[in-house]
Amino acid sequence: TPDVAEYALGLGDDALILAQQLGWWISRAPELEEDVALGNIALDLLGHARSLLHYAGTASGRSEDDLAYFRDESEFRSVWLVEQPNGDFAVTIVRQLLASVYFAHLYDRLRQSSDPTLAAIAEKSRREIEYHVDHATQWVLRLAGGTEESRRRTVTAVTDLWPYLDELFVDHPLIDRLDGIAVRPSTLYAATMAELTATLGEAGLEVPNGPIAAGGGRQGRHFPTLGPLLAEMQVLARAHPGASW
Amino acid sequence: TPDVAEYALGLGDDALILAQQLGWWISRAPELEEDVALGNIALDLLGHARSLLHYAGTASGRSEDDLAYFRDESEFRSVWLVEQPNGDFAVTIVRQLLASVYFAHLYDRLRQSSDPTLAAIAEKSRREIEYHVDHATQWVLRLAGGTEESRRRTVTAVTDLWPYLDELFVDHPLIDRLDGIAVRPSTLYAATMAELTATLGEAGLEVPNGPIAAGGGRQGRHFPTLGPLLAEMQVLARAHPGASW
Amino acid sequence: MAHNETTPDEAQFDDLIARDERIEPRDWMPDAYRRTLVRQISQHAHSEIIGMQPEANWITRAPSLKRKAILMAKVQDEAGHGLYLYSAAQTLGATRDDMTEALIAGRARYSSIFNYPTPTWADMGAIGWLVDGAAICNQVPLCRASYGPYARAMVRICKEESFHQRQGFEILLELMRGTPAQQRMAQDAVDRWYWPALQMFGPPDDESPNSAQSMAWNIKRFSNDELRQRFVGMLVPQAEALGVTLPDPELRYDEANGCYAMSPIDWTEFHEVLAGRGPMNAERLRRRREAHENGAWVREAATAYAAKQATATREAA
Amino acid sequence: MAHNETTPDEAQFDDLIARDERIEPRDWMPDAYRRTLVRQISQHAHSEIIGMQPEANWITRAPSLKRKAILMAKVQDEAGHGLYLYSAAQTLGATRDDMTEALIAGRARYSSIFNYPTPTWADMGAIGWLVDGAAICNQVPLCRASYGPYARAMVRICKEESFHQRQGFEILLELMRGTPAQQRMAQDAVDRWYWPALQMFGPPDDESPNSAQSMAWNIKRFSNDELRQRFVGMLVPQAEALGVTLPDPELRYDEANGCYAMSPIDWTEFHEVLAGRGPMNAERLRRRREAHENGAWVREAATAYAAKQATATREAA
Repeated sequence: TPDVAEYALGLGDDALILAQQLGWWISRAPELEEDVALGNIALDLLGHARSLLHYAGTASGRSEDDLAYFRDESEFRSVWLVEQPNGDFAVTIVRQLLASVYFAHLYDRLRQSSDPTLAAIAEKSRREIEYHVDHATQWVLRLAGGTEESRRRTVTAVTDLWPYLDELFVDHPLIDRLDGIAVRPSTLYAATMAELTATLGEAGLEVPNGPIAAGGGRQGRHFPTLGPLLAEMQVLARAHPGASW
Repeated sequence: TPDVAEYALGLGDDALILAQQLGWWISRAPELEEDVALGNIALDLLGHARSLLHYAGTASGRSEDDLAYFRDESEFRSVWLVEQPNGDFAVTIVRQLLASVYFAHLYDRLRQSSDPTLAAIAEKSRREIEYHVDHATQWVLRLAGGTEESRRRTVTAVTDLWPYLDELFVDHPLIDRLDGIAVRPSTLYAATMAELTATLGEAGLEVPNGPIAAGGGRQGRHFPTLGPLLAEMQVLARAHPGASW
Repeated sequence: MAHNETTPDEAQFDDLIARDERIEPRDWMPDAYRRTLVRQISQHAHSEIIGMQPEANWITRAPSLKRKAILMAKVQDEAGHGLYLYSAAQTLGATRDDMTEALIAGRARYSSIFNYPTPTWADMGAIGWLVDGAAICNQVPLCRASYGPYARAMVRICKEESFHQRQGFEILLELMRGTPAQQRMAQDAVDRWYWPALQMFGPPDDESPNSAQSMAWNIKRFSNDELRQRFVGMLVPQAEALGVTLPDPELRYDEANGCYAMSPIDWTEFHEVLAGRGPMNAERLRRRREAHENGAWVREAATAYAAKQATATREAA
Repeated sequence: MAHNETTPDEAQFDDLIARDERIEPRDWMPDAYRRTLVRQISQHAHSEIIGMQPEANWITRAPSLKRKAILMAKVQDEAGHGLYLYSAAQTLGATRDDMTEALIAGRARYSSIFNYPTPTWADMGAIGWLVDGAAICNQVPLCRASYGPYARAMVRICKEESFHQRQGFEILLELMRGTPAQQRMAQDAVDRWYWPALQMFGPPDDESPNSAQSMAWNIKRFSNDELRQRFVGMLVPQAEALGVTLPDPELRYDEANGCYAMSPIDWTEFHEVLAGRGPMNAERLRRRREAHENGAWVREAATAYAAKQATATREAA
């Protein structure tokens, strides 16, 4: 149904935008091991995105590439957290922590979806995301507990990204129409926050208490950097409409 | 003639790409005075670009916007120096120094072009570029003579940008067909280098002796970052072909 | 000196105000007047500086070179306004470092309108037309503010702002004359900016207790609601000329009362944004902080170089 | 010990080489053998690492999600190859820090082919088909190189490289089956990469004096010209299948000599690029240095954290 497609689109866009951003690091990471690790994570996310967009497109006869390359900014459904620019390695890692912990809880629950395709995608993705959580957690511990500089950068990254967590738990109207199919975002709040708080605690970091950003990605309202990101991502495909690659 | 148009296109693209890059700094400069100063320089360069592209387009019935927004990367004619990314403030300033000193000598000579339009554009641009040279020179002196960090960054910027100077003095075949109209690039070498060497000397900086990049912008071969820059610059115009703004 | 007695300084100040003349930096002024002005002027400066961001977002993507030039010049003007206003505040003893520090630390306010995003090019038109339009209504009376340096800064600023407003109108006009997609883009932007622009005049008069003192000091000249009415009166014929619909079905001219009737303003979102929960609050401050921190080594270099030059000059003398 | 006498170590080494067996890290080996290997393996590692850049240039712009995934995986594989090769070099006593330092300082070589730019998507195809193809011809014999860790690393690498070559071929095939613009893009990329790929085998045999010792040590197995012939022999039928023209009008199979006749290779550009005057030499090193410097604080943090953890573990014990 269009509602299921819209739901899959949101999850798919989250994975796609995050994969696109992580892809930038391959050849630019702090050490070769991280070129490999971030590359793996980007590939996993791109895989999730492809499954979800493929599924989302079936309702309207569109391919994963139609959806990835030929939608405009306002038609994307990603949340602002994944749209946050890479920043330094600390920002990328903290963004990974927040996003992966959320995805882990989300996909864990989505396995019980009454929609078998969503349940299957969730089952497969969940195992990969566990590794993502572990990777981000280990790095947050290292960066927060490493040097003075790495700690300062990590604190800044946590402060700057925390405002975008809130949006992940908003129950927009679509969710009401997908009872038993979608996971109600607000029901993920407690577990996600408990895990994040525990990780920050282990790293000796404080949970920020600053502003909250309203977001609005699921309604097509996006963070300003999404526009240029899409311009770059879509430029070649759009220069050759109808071409096959 | 198409040759004059091609020549104007090269100069116009240099100004356009540099203006596009400087525009990024407005709202991000180290102090408000520099938001204003870099904004002024960007506006001057954009003015030069518009005059030159307008003129270049008359031969083929294309507008400045047709040329700026609807050419692909390989149709651009800018040199690699102006295509170098902004980097930090030192890179931007050193890029400005190298480009502005070159432009100053070029436009000074272009005033004697037998093509009256090029001569008039050169006359007008030259005065503005004198200010650009002065702005960049003052900053290079400050940065090189300021703190240890600013000096280190300036040395790195000079080293990294110097390879792209060489391309500016290459006499490609087009020039042979524009005797009396175009300025022969190789004839600008001595004066440009003398001025740059003097400025670096005053700043206590060494003239680099490292690799030289072959370039090839006038033949449509570009630095890798030009593609994404154009993707962003052109995205809106291309999403609405034929629209007026 | 008894509590209610007026000193000669106070008397002179009161006299200047009564005659609607200018207070200058050398003049004595009450502490509260000085504090009010510093707060207002620095808040205005910060609004100009933060206000660069929503528009800078489109400099690299402006859809024609002419529009790119106009937009660059506009955002650059805003930096210039920030500079004028900082200078005016400095005549009252405030320092630029302190004001910048307060902004970055989130202690200083700036106009809440800049906490909204600019997802489309039409936002460049809507900001010019509606936000700059509202700013002008607010600011034109400030050209007659009692504090001289502030009033003079506002004269320059208002001149440029009305230019910006016309440019915003022209952007929307071009879109409304364009393709259906461009028209939709324009209407959508007007829909998003209309109510926030009306909210720029502040709460209704009966909920705005601080205004009275500012009016008595000739800093403020008209009430929030008076200015809002004036703004709507300006918009209505312009919206007709553009062919856009103002998103208020109740809006009509009330002949009997000689003013516009409008739907009640929903202040919920305004208060959310004011409380730091708008879409862009966090990002606006983050990015200002980033520019400031990334520029620190440059400012330090300039200071160190100037000091070395001064020493060299002294030693040569 | 007289000058020409063979020690037992030397005898054992010579014997292993003569029987074409593997030298392992614990075995004695001549200094020159060790130095040659360290130079060759680290140069190969650096080629993998620098070689990530021309392709990483298109990760963000890959024209389909499938191609994006394949390209990401490929560039990531190259990082993995860099790691295997560093490990192999480390068994010879080289340190990763020293090798990295030499690369960034411009003292270490890497394959000159990566100093060319990748202006179009078709370059992803041409690099896979031609550059990886040439690399495989060079590298397959190295799977039997006499030094064990190197040979084993090459086995893994070659397996992945042949995968990459096929993917490159597929990219070009898809383009050649596509629109005229796609076909032009593919042919243009082949035109640009063909000669540099042939140059990857190094100078003609009669100008390659260093090869003899490497062949005697069973590090190198075939001469430059032999490998080049083998490569061209592989390309010709594939070019036909693709429908692209190899940019050598003289190229034809010479039945009489049983080999391909081709135009003389113009080594001028090759030597220019080798001398640091290629299009991308400066940028490749600049960007590697930038990644290394930007990552310094991360590596320092990891080291500091590991040290603290080790201390904590010791104290707890």
